[in-house]
Order: sequence, then C-alpha cells, then structure tokens
Amino acid sequence: MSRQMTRRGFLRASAASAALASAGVAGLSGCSSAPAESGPKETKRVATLCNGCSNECGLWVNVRDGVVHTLEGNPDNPKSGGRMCGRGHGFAQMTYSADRLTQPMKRMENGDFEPISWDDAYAEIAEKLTGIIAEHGPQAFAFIRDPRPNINFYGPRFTAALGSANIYTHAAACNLSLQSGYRHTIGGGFSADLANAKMVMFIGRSYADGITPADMKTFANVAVEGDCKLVIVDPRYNNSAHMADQWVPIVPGTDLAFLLAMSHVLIEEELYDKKFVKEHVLGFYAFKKEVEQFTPEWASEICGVDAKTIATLAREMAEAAPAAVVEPSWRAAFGCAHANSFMTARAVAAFNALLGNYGQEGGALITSSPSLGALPADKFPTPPAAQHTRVGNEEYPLAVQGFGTNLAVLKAALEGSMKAVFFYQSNAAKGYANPAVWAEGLANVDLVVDIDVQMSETAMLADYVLPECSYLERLEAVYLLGGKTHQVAIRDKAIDVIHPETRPADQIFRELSAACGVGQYFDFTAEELVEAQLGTIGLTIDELREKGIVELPTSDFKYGKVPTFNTPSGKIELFSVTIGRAGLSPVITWVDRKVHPQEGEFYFVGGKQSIQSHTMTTSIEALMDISKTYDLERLWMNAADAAALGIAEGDEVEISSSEYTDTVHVHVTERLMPGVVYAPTHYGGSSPYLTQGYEFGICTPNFVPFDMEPGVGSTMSQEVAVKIRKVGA
Amino acid sequence: MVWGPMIAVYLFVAGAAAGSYLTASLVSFKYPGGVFTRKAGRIIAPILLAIGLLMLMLDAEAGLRNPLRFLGLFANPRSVMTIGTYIISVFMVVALIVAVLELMGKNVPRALDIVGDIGAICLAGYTGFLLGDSLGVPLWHNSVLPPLFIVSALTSGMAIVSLIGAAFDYVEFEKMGVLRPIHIVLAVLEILLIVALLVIASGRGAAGAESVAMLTTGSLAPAFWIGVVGIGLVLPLAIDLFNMRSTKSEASGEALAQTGVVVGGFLLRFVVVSAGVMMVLL
Amino acid sequence: MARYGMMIDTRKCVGCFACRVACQMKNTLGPKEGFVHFEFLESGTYPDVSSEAIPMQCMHCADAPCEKVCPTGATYINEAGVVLVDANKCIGCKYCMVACPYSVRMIEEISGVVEKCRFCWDDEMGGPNNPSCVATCIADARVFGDLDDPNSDVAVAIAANDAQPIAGDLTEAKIFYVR
Amino acid sequence: MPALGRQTIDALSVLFARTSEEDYASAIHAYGEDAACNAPWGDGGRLQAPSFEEYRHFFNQVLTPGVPGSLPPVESLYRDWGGHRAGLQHGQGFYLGPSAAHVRQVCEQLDISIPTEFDAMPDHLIILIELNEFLCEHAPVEQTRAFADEHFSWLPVYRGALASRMAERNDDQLAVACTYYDAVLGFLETVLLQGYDAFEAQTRARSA
Repeated sequence: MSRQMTRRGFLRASAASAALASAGVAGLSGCSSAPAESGPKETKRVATLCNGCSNECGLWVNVRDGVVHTLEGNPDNPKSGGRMCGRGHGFAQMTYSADRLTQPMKRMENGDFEPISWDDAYAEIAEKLTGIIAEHGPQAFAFIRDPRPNINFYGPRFTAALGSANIYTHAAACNLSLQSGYRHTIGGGFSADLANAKMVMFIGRSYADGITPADMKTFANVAVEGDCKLVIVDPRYNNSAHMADQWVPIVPGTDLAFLLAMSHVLIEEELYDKKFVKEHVLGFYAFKKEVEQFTPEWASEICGVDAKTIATLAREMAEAAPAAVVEPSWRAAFGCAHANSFMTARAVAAFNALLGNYGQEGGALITSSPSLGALPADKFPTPPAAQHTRVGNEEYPLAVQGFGTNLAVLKAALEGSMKAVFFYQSNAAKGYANPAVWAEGLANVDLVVDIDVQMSETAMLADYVLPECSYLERLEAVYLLGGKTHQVAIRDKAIDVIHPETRPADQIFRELSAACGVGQYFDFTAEELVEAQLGTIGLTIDELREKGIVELPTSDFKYGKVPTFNTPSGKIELFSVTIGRAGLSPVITWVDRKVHPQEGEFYFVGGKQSIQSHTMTTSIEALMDISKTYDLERLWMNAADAAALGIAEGDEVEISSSEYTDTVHVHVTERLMPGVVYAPTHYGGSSPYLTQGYEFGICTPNFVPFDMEPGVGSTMSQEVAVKIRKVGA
Repeated sequence: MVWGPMIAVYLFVAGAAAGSYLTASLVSFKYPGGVFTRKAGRIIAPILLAIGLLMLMLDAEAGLRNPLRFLGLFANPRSVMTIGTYIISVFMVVALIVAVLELMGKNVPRALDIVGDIGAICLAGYTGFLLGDSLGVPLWHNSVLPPLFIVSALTSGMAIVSLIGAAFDYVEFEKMGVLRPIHIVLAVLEILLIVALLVIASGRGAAGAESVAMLTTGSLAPAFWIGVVGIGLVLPLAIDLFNMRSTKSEASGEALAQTGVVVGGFLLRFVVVSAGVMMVLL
Repeated sequence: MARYGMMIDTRKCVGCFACRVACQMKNTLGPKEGFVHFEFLESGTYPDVSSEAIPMQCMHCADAPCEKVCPTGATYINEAGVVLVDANKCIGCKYCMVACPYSVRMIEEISGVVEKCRFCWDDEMGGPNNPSCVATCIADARVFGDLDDPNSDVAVAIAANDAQPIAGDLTEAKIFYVR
Repeated sequence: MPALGRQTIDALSVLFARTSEEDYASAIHAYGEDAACNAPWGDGGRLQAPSFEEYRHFFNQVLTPGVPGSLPPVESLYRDWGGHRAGLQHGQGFYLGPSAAHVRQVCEQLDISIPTEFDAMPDHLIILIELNEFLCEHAPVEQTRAFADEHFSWLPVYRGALASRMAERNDDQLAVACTYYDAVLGFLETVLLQGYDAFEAQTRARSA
C-alpha cells in the first residue's frame, strides 16, 4: 500500500489506484441516476421484538440488500397479533437516523461531550466505579433500566456482580402502584378475558392510546360485533370511548371512592359471589364493615359520579358475573398517579373477588409464565447475593420486588449517599419525576453512566454515554411470554451494525465487567447465552429464528379453575398483615388524593398517544410531523371552562403549577370533564438542542413536585393542580 | 389551494392574448386605417400567450424537470387541458404567422384571420372550462365561469390594445369609436356574470359559501371590491360613459380606464383562483 | 379480472395513524408525505359526546375525476380498477388535485410528481401486494379485496354492514365506510 | 485547479475532522496570515480564525454525530433520495443514502479503502474532499467534474442548515467559529462546485 495520499489523509490508495483512476471510472457522474427501479438483489425476513414501547410486539423485518425496508406484525405473537402500531413503524426509523449516538462520549468540565474510545471509557468507568464501591460500599451504586429482553438479564447480573442490590426498572413512573396493589391482594397481576366477557369496566385505560395491538383488535371486534357491555371510567372521553357503551366521567384520583361504593352495593345487597368469597377470600368481614360507610351517595360527593349510576353499574356487573371484570389498567389512572393509587389497585382486585371472576371465562385471569431451566453453572456462574438490602426497600417495602422504586435512588442522590448510577434506555431525568430535581440529584452523584441509542435529557446529565446499536442490529436474550399459553420469542439481529463504534448491551457488559474485575460472570456471547437458554427448554436458535415465536407445553391454564393466589394466606387478602406492618391500612379503605385544586385551579391529567412513546420517539420526523399536523401537543380543556376564561381553540395559554410555568396551545373540547385539563406526556422539549420537539407542547413532569407514594414509592405523577391564563389576556 | 398566482397569471395573459387578437382583427375589419393599433394587437397576442405558457411550465415541476413530457399534453382528449393544448397549438401558429405577416408588412388573408378569431374565442373560453371541471371546488364548478372569462378576456385584450393605440397611434385610435360602446356592454355583462357566479356559488354548500365570504368580506375582499369591481369595472365604465357624452374625449382619462380594466382583469383571475375552496365532505 | 375495493369501519378506527406510517415506509414516502389523512369529528356536549376518526385516501373511483382531467394520461385506471399514476408521464400540473373532491393526492417533494394511494399495487405480482394500511390496522377496521367476488371478505363485509362511500354518489368511490 | 487551491482545501478539511491542537494550528496557518493568496474570507478583510478552544467547542457541539442538534457534515443527511433506497431512507436526516453507496462503489473501483470509523459515513465531507483531490490528480477532468458536481451539491443546503441552526441557538461562545466555518463552507462551495478561477474572480470583485 503506498503512502497515504495526502499529508494527513484518511483514504488508503493501493498501487493500482492511480492507474485505475486515470483509466477513467464508470458511473462517476452519479448516484442519483443509480438504478433505483431494479429490484433488490437479496431480500430476507428476520424475527424481532419491537422496541417502540414495553409491549415488545413480535415483528418480522423485511430486509433488502442489508437495509431495513418495512416491518410487519408476526401473526403468531400474542402481543402484536400480526398487527403493528404507528410508533413501532416510526421507531424503526431511529436505526438510520441522524440523531443516533455513534460513539462513546465523555462529558468535559465545560459541559461539552467529547468522543472517547471504548477502552478508555471502560477503564475510566471501572476505576471510578470500583473506587466508589471500595470507599462507600456497593449500596452506593444503583442501576435503573427500562425493561427489555437483554437488559433484564444483563442489568441485574452486572449490579449483583458488583455486590449491589440496587437494581430497578422504570416502574415507579409507570405501573408500580398498580402491580404492587395486585401483588399484595391477589399475589400478582391479572388480565381481563375481554373476548369472552359480558361486561368489562376500564378505569383510566384506553387500548387505543396505550396500545397492545392484539388487545386493541379484540376490543374493537368485541365492541362492534360482540354483545359485551364496555364501560370507560375516565375524566376524558379517550380514543376508545366511542366504541364503549357507556362513558363515566370521574374526578381524577377518586376511582377508589367509586370502587368502594360499588363494593358497598354488592355487599349490602348481597349480590357478591358468597361461595367464592367463603373459599378464597381473607378479611371479607373486615372489608364488609369498612365499606358500610362508603355508600354511593358518599362516593358521588367525592368522585362526581351520581349515586344512581354507581349503584346501577355495580348491579349490572354482578348480573353479568362471573363473565364481568374490572380491567387491570396500566399507568394513567392508578399506575403511579396519586397518593391512593396503591389502595385503588387493591380495591380493583377486591371488587373482582366479589364478582368471583378469577379464572372464569370472561373474568380476571391469573396466568403463569414459562421459565428457563438453570444455565450451566460453569459457563454462566451466578454472582453471589448482595450483602445489603436494596435502597428503598425499607422505606417502601410494598413495592413489587422485581421493579423496586427507582425514585429511592433519586432521594439517596439528593441526600448524597448514592455515588454511582447507571441508566439503560431510560430517560429518568425527563419523565420519572420532576426534571429539575433529577438534575439536582444527579449533580451529587460522582459517576453517572447512560447507555442508550440517542442522547436523551438524562444522557445530557451523564458523565459517560455509551451508545448501544439499535434493536435491529442485535441479537438479544430470549423473551418469555406467559398467559393462557406459554411462549418464547426472539429478537434476532436483522442487519449489520451501522455505526462501528456502537455495541450491543451484552458486549458492553461483557467488556465493562472485565474492566471492573468481575468478568467471570459475563464470559459468553449473546449467541452462546441464547443457545444455553433455549437448551434448557429443548429448543435451538434456528427453530426460533424460523418462526420468531414458539409455543411451550408448560401452561397449566384452564378456564373455570380458580388460580392459586401467591399471598401469605394463599387467599385473596382484603385484609393484609404485610400492608399493615408497612404502616398503611391493612384493610382496603378510603384514602384521599393529596393535592386538591383550589378556586380557579384545575386537575391535571396525562396520558399516552398512539403515535408517540414516552419521550423516545419525539426525534422521529415521521411521527413528529403527525403530531404537528394534527396539533396533538395541545392541552385539552373543557369547552365551558374555556369559554369562562375567554379561551378559543388554538389559543395560547400560560399553564402554571407550584413548580413550573410554561405556555401551550389549547384544544377546546366537550370530551373532558369540567375542572380538568389533559396533556399528552411526550412533548415539551426544553433543551434548544432538540431537533424536532423544541418548544412544542409542554413536559408534564416539570409541573409535578417530587414526591413518592407512601409504602410503594411511585412518582404520583398527577398530584398537582394548575392555573390556566390566556396569554395576552 | 393547489393552483396559485402562477396559474392566475397564465389565465389572465391567455385571455388577454385572445382579446388582443380579436380586437386587432376587429380593427382590421372596421378601421383599416388603424394600422399601428392592428399591428400592435396582432404582435402582442403571441407574446402574451408565450408568457402564459412559460408560467404553466414553471408551475408544473415534474414537467420542468423533464420538458419532453410536455409533449404528452395532447394525450387525453377528455381533459379540458388537452383540449386547451389543441386550441393553443392552433392559435399560437396562426397568431405567429399573422404577427410575422404584419411585421413584414404583408397582407393577412381574411380566412387565416377568421381561424385566428375562432381560436382566440376558444382560448378565452377554455380557461373557464379548465377551472370548471373541478368537482371538488364549488366556486369553480360553475357554468358562469367560461362566459365570465371570455368577457374578461375581451375587455382585457381590448384595453391593452387601446392603451397602445391611444399612446402611439392616437390619431387613428380616435376614429375607433366602436370600441367604447363594446367595452361598456362587456363591462356591464361582466358585472352581471360576477354577481351570477357569487349567487350560484353561495348556494353550493359550506365550501361555496366560504369562497363567496372570502371574496366579499374575507381576506380577498380588498382585491375583489377595490381591484376587480372598483378599478376594473366601475371606474372604466364611468370614464367611458363620461367620454361617450362629451365630444372631445380626454386622452388621460382613457389611459386610466384601460389600465384599470387590465388590472381588474388580472385581479379577477387572481381572486377566483385564490378563493377556490375545496368541498367539505364531513 | 378482479375489481379491488376496501371497507373502512370508523366505528372501530381509533385514529392511531399506524396506517399512514406503514404506508409511508412501504411506498418510500418522505416523513412529511402521506397517502392517508384523517378527519377527526366530535359531536354533542359534555357529557353526551361522541367522536369519530375517519381515514381518507384515494377512493379509486370507477369514474375517477382525476383520470378524466389528467392531460398526459399519467393517471390511468388499470384493468383491476386501481387508479395509478405513471410517474414518467406526470408533468406535475396538479389538475388532478383540483379535480379530486377528496383531497387525497400529494406532491412528491423531489420529483414534483403528484402521487396517491395505489392499493399497494405491485407490477411484478400484477396485483395489490398486501396493502400495508390493512395489514397493520390494529383495530381490524379495514377489509380489502375483490368487490366482484361475492364471497370475498370485503364484499361480504360491505353487504353485511351496508357500507357506503363517504360522500354518497359524488363519485363511484371504491372505498366503503361503515359509520 | 492550481496546487495552491488544493493545498488550501486539504488544510481546510482538517477543520471537519477532530484534530490535535498542533494539526489545527498548522491548518489555520496554512491558508491564514501569510498564505500566498490573500485571505479568501469575508468581505476582503481578514476573518479572525477561532482559537483551538473555540474550534473544539464548535466541533463538539455542532459537528459531532449524536449530540442533540448537531449537524454532522455527511452528505446522506442533507439529500433527499426518493424511492432509491429502502423505505426508511426517504427524506433527509438518514445515514447510508445512495451517495454513501456511490462513494463506496467508486472507492472499490479504485481499490481505495476507507477507514472503518467512516463505515456509516463514507460520504463524510473529509472523505469526499480527499477522494475529489485524488481524482483531480489522476482521473480524467470531466469525470472529476461530474463527481464534484454530484457530491458537493449538498454544500449550500448544509451551509444554510448550519446558519439557521446557529441562529436558533445564538450561543455567543460559538459565534466566532460559526462565521469562520460559514466562510470556509462558502470557499469550499465556490471552489469545489464552480472551480478555483470562479473563486479568484469573486475575491477580485469583492476587493475591487
């Protein structure tokens, strides 16, 4: 190879290059005239799991000549049901996007980020991390992740390998209160058997906005072709409501009163399933005594639903039982919204118990998940258990163990006891709690490392940013699906890595753990891991690649069989000693929401939109163009309220709370309860560096004071009141 | 609306070209002495039409990038634009020949001139049918548009030729007494047609009403009332009526009137194109 | 030869835009270009309200006004009744956009050609290749197929629901709506 | 194109790569104060070159891929490719457009290897400038002209995007570097698209 062409050139010419060039080069004039219409030479279909939200729908990727062309749902996958939502199509475009991180970055003193080699990054991070653990102990290190197949294996393993128990998911800002309430009442989560139900009630849940395509399809077909009564309890007439039979507008954060009053009616009028309650429920009499006071009249004062409606709905549910169910919901209403979210979840589980619908057709289904066998200990040694209890477990013992409350990390950071925090594809600093508080907390943390595909607000606060390749460029640990049937699915590598300096999480943790001296727990490639995992259940990777998802014979589900309840008593606990010990009412009772709007203030509710996913899709131009074309960032306001303030459709208003003030345009609508305003939770890019979302809509967490729900530790995302003032008025 | 100012300019100059040609042949027929005016009319016509065609091509991006495609314009006889292409081809050829003959001082055969006249009338009328064949735009999908555009083409054409005639061939122009009454009749007719257009459109659902509102009270009201009606019709009409009665016509008043007609003619095309509101289906 | 058409059930449609994005990718449209646009209707006063999302795209009218006015014949109706645009003939005069009452055509930025929904017509296959808007619809609100085959899904669905074109008999539209 | 023109361009390309202080100084020096051709910047007057710190801050904030709001100088990101490539890559803002494929194809034909760090951006401005220079030295003139017209047509778009993004940001730490880079891109645009003589004519006209 001859000397480099120019003094400090990059290109390497060979001896022949000069001669070749002088002989003339074909097609120099152009790529734009490149043969576009000739068909692709090589096309293939690869099985993957969408990364657009936590549903991880099973998809097929159509690849042409090594480039992603289109994606479509995998019909065998129960989450996608062969379909695919808009954000799934959109997020795939992140793969080639200009907004992608392409190399590890380190933050300089002046706040600039400069590229750093992987080896230097590993060395510096390892040195600081091991130093911190040596000086402050492993409890000073925490790892927060958005749960996905690979990281659910590598995150906990890496944290444990360093002796720390502080491993968390995003749940404290999603469905922690809800899942914790179910955990301590019926032993775990449940699903509504919508396809076979005669009546289903949705509390703050819209399949059309927070999508699982397969559920949406069932909902639409049941609503239009089925004879099931669908009731939507929500201050907002959401995008599923037009298919429902009844919309029950309700004051935000008072669903608990509504549920208690319905339970009151079932018990007082003895409409509940006595046999089921006798055999499977603990603490019924304590609950019966407690709800005597919670009459429909009492509830209507609090939740704004008139007494007659409450009573009628309760009786109708009893009438339709056991093929009647209150759907588990997800985030908006009582996932992590109010001071009483945990109790609301308990009340939902209790009401389903009164209907005796657990395990019944059209009722509440508690199903099991498949599990892998133990991995060979020599190749996959498991790190020893941590010697300390996870930060937050003592103060918030009721949080589901698998999730934990990541806000305990923020609290510890504010107090100065948390010294090192890792984030994986988690924009905690923008969405999990008040962004200003996160910034203040992370400033106290000596080492913040963020692993993501793009530079989020959280990455901007990190010391090191490690770029992962996109989900279409990596093979991941297997994904197990529970339910009526058991299945295992795979996210396979669809295309070669695009940016050479980006690496999949398995490689990052293999190399970083080695740098930290705990490499023995990660001495395997992703391929070896998947082969081993599948080996324990008698499958090979090729079988799974072929179909994308394979059913396993291990499901024990049968309609009509009342499931076992994984509670201390083995029964449904309307009275829970564990909860009592944690300082909350052992029996399910009324707990008020914390913040009540005063004169001239509004309740402030949020919700997901079909075309965006939290804040990670707002850099996708195709999705943001839809948000902008259809004004999806606008604050919803009831028409009467708007008229009273002289606000018309599209007007700009100033919205302010105890924490923050911002401006946004208004959508005036009749589809919202008076006294309430609604804002989607995706927008409000405050940093001028954002390419798409800058000053478009508002960022709802800015307005909410940092606070944690007692016993559980959720972010209480809707415990705030806001004032609205027309700009220029 | 998809068609904007460029198309409005095209519609105007195409109409004016037709009007100029017709005026010139009227002059050649009625006032053989008005040589300069006749020459002017017949030379301007192809020039104006050429400008119009240039506008069309600039507006059609895909064609601009592949000019050969414009030959395809002849392909679909059911399309008014294709019919327009036939008309333009014929008229342009005739107008060019006539213009060349005029430049060379040769005599223009009567038969050729007649073909030119027919072409001119078709050219002026086709622009109305062009907008008319739009199911989704109530303002345009209106049988009044073709006659309105023909009348407006005539008045605009006459005005341009008169301006030149009065400026350079005043002596001969003075003799052309018939132009003024023709203009008065046409102006009155144009007013009636505009009224008819608005009345019909306002009865055509929300979009029709919205178009009329845009013209009469909305964003296009100034252009419509001051431009089209005031300067384009009322002012010239007043000056003509004044000049009809008085013996010695005031040259300046004349120029002002004719300029008004030209400006009004363009603005009529502009506001009609801009006020084309799509039918509201839901 | 088949005569393709579609039924859209707006009782099910939730206005989630999935069809628009899937279509963009299948037809390699730009992020701001779309063959599907949406009308969102809201009626009634609180609390007696109702809402409706109506996806609009080329209706492939049998008597397509756009085909009639297209001077170059770039817009043509193929033997399966699908209205297509020959990008090599289109001069971008936009007459079709004026003539179409449904406003479902768009100008492709880089070429100036006026494009629209093609029912995912695939020349090599000689038929529609699994229209992506139907394949991706999460609410099962779209049915596509041969209108002339009485027991095709779409024919059965249209008959069963008495689906009608969105604007009645304004044109012989081949997308039938259930509302 | 005269040797001096190419030498200037070679020096300038350094500005679009992450360089050491020493390389940066020599690059600025190469065409700055005492270069034979008078300073090709601004309105005849000398344009102040950013200090190494200012250059580095500008490079980190504006030219580094992945930093929010940055504008990496990569051709694919600023050209809209229509149906050429896969579904995802229509519209601006995507890597590996046909321009990248074309550069790779040309390099393969010439048996030139591109360093792996440019795998995702073979059409990075530095690579394009070097390849263009190599073709100037060896390939027939009209082919080089065709290559330059094709692969530098995006420079005006890029320059515009840079100017509007900087106006949005109006971060005064970046001010000096912004004006300088804008002038550099102006120079590159003129020389690479219209030729060096066009540039000299411009300079004469400006200083007249």
